Amino acid sequence: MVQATAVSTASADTSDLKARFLTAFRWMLLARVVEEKLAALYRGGKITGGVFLGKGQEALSVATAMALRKGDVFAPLIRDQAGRLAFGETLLDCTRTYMGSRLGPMRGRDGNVHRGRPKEGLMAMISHLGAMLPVVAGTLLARRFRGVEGTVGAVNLGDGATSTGAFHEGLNLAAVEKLPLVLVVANNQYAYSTPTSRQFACEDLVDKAVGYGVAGHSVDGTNLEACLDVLDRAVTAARTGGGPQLVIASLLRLVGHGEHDDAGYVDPALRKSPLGADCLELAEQRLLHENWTTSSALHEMQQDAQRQVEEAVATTLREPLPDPDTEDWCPLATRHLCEGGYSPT
Amino acid sequence: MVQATAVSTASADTSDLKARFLTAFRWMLLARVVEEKLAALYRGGKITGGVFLGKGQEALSVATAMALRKGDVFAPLIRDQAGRLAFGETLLDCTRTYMGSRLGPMRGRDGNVHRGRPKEGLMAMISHLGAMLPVVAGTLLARRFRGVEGTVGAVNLGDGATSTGAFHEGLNLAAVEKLPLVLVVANNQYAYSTPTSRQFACEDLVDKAVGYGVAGHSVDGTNLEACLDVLDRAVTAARTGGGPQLVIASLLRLVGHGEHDDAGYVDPALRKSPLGADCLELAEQRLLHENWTTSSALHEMQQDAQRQVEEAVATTLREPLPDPDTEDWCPLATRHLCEGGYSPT
Amino acid sequence: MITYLEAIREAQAKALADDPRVYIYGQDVGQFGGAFKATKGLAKEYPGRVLDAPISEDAIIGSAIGAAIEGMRPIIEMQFADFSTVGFNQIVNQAATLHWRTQIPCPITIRLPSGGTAGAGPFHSQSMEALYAHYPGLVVMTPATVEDAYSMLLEAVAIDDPVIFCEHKYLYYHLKAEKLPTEAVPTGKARIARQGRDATIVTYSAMLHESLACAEELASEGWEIEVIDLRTIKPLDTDTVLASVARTGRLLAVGEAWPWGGVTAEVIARVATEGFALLDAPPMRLNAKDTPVPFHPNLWGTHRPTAKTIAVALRRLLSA
Amino acid sequence: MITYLEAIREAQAKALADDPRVYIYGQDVGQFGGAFKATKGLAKEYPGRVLDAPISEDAIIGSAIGAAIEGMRPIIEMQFADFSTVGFNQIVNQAATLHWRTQIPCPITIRLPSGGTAGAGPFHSQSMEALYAHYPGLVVMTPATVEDAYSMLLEAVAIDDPVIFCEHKYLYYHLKAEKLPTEAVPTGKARIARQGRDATIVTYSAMLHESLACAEELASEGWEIEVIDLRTIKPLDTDTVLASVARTGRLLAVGEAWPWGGVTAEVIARVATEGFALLDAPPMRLNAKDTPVPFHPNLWGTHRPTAKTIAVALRRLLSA
Ligand SMILES: Cc1ncc(C[n+]2csc(CCOP(=O)(O)OP(=O)(O)O)c2C)c(N)n1
Ligand SMILES: Cc1ncc(C[n+]2csc(CCOP(=O)(O)OP(=O)(O)O)c2C)c(N)n1
Ligand SMILES: [Mg+2]
Ligand SMILES: [Mg+2]
Repeated sequence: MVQATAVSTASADTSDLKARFLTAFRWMLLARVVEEKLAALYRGGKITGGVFLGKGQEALSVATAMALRKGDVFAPLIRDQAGRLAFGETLLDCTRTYMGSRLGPMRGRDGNVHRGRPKEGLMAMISHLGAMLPVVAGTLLARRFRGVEGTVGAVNLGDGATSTGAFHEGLNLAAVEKLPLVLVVANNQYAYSTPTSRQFACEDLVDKAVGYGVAGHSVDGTNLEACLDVLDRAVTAARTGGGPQLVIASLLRLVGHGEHDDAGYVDPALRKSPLGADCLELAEQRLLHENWTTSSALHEMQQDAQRQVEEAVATTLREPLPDPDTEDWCPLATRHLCEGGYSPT
Repeated sequence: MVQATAVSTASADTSDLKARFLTAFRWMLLARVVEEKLAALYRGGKITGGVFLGKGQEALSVATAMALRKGDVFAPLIRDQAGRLAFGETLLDCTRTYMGSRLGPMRGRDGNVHRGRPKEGLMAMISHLGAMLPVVAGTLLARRFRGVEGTVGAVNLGDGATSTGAFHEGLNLAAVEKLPLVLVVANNQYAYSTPTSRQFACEDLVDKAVGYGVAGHSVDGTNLEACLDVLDRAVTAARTGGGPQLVIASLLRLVGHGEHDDAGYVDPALRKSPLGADCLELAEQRLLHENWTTSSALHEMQQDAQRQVEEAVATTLREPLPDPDTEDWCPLATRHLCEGGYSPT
Repeated sequence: MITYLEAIREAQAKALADDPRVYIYGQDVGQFGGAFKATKGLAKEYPGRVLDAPISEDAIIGSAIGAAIEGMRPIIEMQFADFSTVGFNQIVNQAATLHWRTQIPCPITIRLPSGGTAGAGPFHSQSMEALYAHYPGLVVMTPATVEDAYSMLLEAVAIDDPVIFCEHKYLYYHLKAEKLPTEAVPTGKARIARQGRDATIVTYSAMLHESLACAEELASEGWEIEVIDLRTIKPLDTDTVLASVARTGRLLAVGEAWPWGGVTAEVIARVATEGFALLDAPPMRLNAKDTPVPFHPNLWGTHRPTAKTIAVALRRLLSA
Repeated sequence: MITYLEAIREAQAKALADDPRVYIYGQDVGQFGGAFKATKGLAKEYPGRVLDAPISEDAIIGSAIGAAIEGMRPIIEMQFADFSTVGFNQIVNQAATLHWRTQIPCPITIRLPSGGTAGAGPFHSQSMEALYAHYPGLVVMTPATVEDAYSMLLEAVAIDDPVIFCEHKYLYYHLKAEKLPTEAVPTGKARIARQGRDATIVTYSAMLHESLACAEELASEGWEIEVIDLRTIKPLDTDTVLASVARTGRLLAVGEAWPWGGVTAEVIARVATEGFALLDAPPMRLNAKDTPVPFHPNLWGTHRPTAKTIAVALRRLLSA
């Protein structure tokens, strides 16, 4: 009896894993495809400003978002195209922001990764690293005030951002308030060109957890299953009163800091190490190995992703760009307190 | 032979301890006496602005300074009268700064604990908590650039200051550069009125060390011998290439945050606990218990301290106050770039 | 009688009572009632809504922005205005841009105990209004009276934008009024604090009282000085200023902040560009000296403008 | 030909070569040569003296101050001016007050890659000079030419005070000169970039070039516009400005920063208070719009002044 239950649980687990793995893979693939498109548009001079991609970080990013629910808060950072999609951001929000469509969520006011829909729980990052962490803590504080229970906030940061005062103050505040906050650090070995040896001196970033009085988790960021598993555990712990959770994922950024950067500074040994593996390729191999999908189904997924991306880009290209003449040059919500008149043109 | 050596070492150790303990005690006593005088002057309306005392923290403070040598850098904070004296600051620097003498190191421009002589390694704090930590890191970086070896920098902070971004960024930078920096945190259980439970969530502040990759030390801040011992070890470790050292001392602030504050918020249980012991009283008891001194010698020390303090105050009272007419209203070292003219009076 | 400080406390009590979305966050604001006692008793009266914060200005303000996104209306107390430099980034880059970027309002009020008092020194005396006024997206209030301290703070909480509320420490205990107001001048409108016809002083915050004292002194010599209290320095009520200069023909702008830039520069620039023909004499300005704020009262008393130095400037203006 | 950016690199190379007290610290300034390549090759040429920093602007600047206390002359690169908000406290409260408090000089140079470029958006485009000029104790440089980028940076390193060096990113690649200068206008002196007699434009940094283009355009209609490049905005060379206005009688102040306060307000306030009688018409000012700097080029192009909008203002001024 006991054994039978165990077996049936295991098979339920497996089919659950399969489903989650496949869902995750689709988002990762879609993210990869849209990012490749963005890179191509950038090379073609179709995007003004920077293009910042998450190649190699899709597993971690998607796992974070998939552990969240509607009503949760998510603050993605530079390399979270996959997580954004999984959290519900549309491809159009992405293409419109990059290409400056007036119909996008940022309406041409801000670009590339600086987008979000805070009303829907998706924070819109400012550039200053670490700055979104206390903001998410504040959303959770607000929910406590309002008696909303069971929601979680996740914040994604890089290894470099751990050196900011905002990281420290934000995590400490969340710990003092025992907020349901999950802080996911993608240790991709570099902050722009700066290796971790010039960024921190602890052996492992997860060693920081104890000093804040929060739970720490480590995960191999190239391994989708491990990411799904650890993020699920961390988010569940936060959701059930465990306080802040610090998740440290190890991986390697497989692209430049931005598309202007050839990442020539990356240590070739790192590229060849397990950290340098491509999480999307590994996930694909796993899918085939487990017989969770077929090559032709994969091909179809790829085609489908491509179609979606092309459609989003085509739609965006037809849309109006921001118009300075109809632009509302008022930074305040309280319109009559705006001072625009004192900037003669 | 071995045993004989051990015995003679032990007795050398003892006589060394006795000497250090007595020296430390004298500074502690002098600090206590001058602070009591400052409090009296404050109550008598003779001091403008705040008065911030270190009662209960003398042992830790003096131990830090005594572990340092000429040529080292010391950044004291609010409650470091004892350490300042031991590091070489004169009583006159203290009284002149509190009372605004034009002859003091701050010449009436800044007051109370905001004093120092950076040329002599004694940093002059700004009020923003944590801000002196990266400054001291910078002095040590400079010494490395200049090829100066074997000097150490000590920074004193309170439990509350551990929540600042400056604490985090400064300690991390020092750790990355493996600087000979000793960060001494006086966990006196409160930051102004705020108990540690509202300040951090780790079990023990020393748990932070591992997350920065620095050595951690804990010490009973009410126990002078323990303080002398641990600070000596920490400073020596820093001096001999061990990188930054984080020292956490447990004690209780035995006065208000400033003399305006009756500290009514302090938990009576804490006052009665071992943390609430007065390090100066304990040190005195120890001196008598070990027969390292006599009651009458103690009495003389007290008298001597009183004399020194009265003399410093009397001297200061005779000195000129700042004079706005002869004051140099130029903030720059490069005089001809000053813009004073545009502030008509 | 109610003091300026008590008015601030009462406004916060009323905000807490009237609106469940309001909470107060800052160092020592809870049981202790704040470094200046501006939140005295509120933690007890409104349990769970007045919280002690760690010494983390960046996170304090960041968290308030997050709470505002979720519909709350936080009141943040900085222990001193000077420490807002540590939360500067969240204020100018996150709070000030939120609505412009995302169309989500950011109704947070940041109380800055501002300005000089004797013996406070360079890091407990600063007047930072110009910094915040320079950045787009913030409303900057500088109440000079007990009534304004009360009604403008209520307004600050009600406004859907981040408000930098510069309350002057020098006025905390000294300034008293009979009772709290029930009506208020609208936000963004200046007030003619004293009517006159010979010259206009445009000022705000603690300098209002030095200016009024100066006007009183000159009145004994027959001069009628108009004194305008800007109340809010961003937006800045240029219309009221211009109308006054139209009547008097002479302008002196007085501020406690440093001389480069700031309110006096902005006031003079607006009058010079938009009301040039109204001026019968060159406009003048008076600010603090261009050094950090000195600790000792002897120096501090000369560092900032006073009724006496304002009078010197004014006599020059009147004879120009 | 040498670009504005290369001039900045060369000045740093010369400073490192000439003075062993100089070192460079900032994110990615080492082997990588900096986000804009302003330190390209320097880490190799000067081993151990060009160091990569963690993402810790507060500590970066704090450490530079400590090093300065010990006699070093650090050059700090902020990756973008906008991120200096995070190091703001150390700049305005520690560096700017050090000499005044302790009589120890604080010879640090903080390089701020400043100003707008197409597609950079609200957090990579800011012009922060007014903030730093407002605080006492800082020298604020805003070089507008390749020659000044070079010689002023050398001056910045040589000066015994903290210098905020606002180098404009828009000029990095586009602005070119034949060769590096061997002589320089003294620090604190403005330069008449173009002589004229009908009106004076006072400006600085990237707006110099928009102003010169505008002057050129109006020259074809017979107007002779004098253009003054402030070079250093604190101290601000009022004498040169007044002398020019004395010749032309008309003043337009142009800046890329936000409208409230700032350089244009300060320039107009100084001319109105000290040179009122020199003005034949109301002075005018032109700034960026009072919103964050927008990302999209369509908006950005309208947000900041350009030769075209300067011309509109100037025509109004000339006909006033
Ligand atoms: C406060 C601050 N300083 C500097 C920067 C410039 N900057 C943008 S991304 C980046 C590197 C970030 O590294 P990391 O946090 O590891 O994230 P990754 O790019 O590796 O994903 C830097 C220095 C910034 N955005 N914010
Ligand atoms: C950045 C900053 N925020 C706030 C303050 C105001 N303040 C001065 S002392 C203090 C409490 C300090 O507590 P702690 O660090 O524990 O030192 P203690 O006074 O207990 O020795 C506070 C909040 C400050 N000086 N700096
Ligand atoms: Mg990284
Ligand atoms: Mg404490």
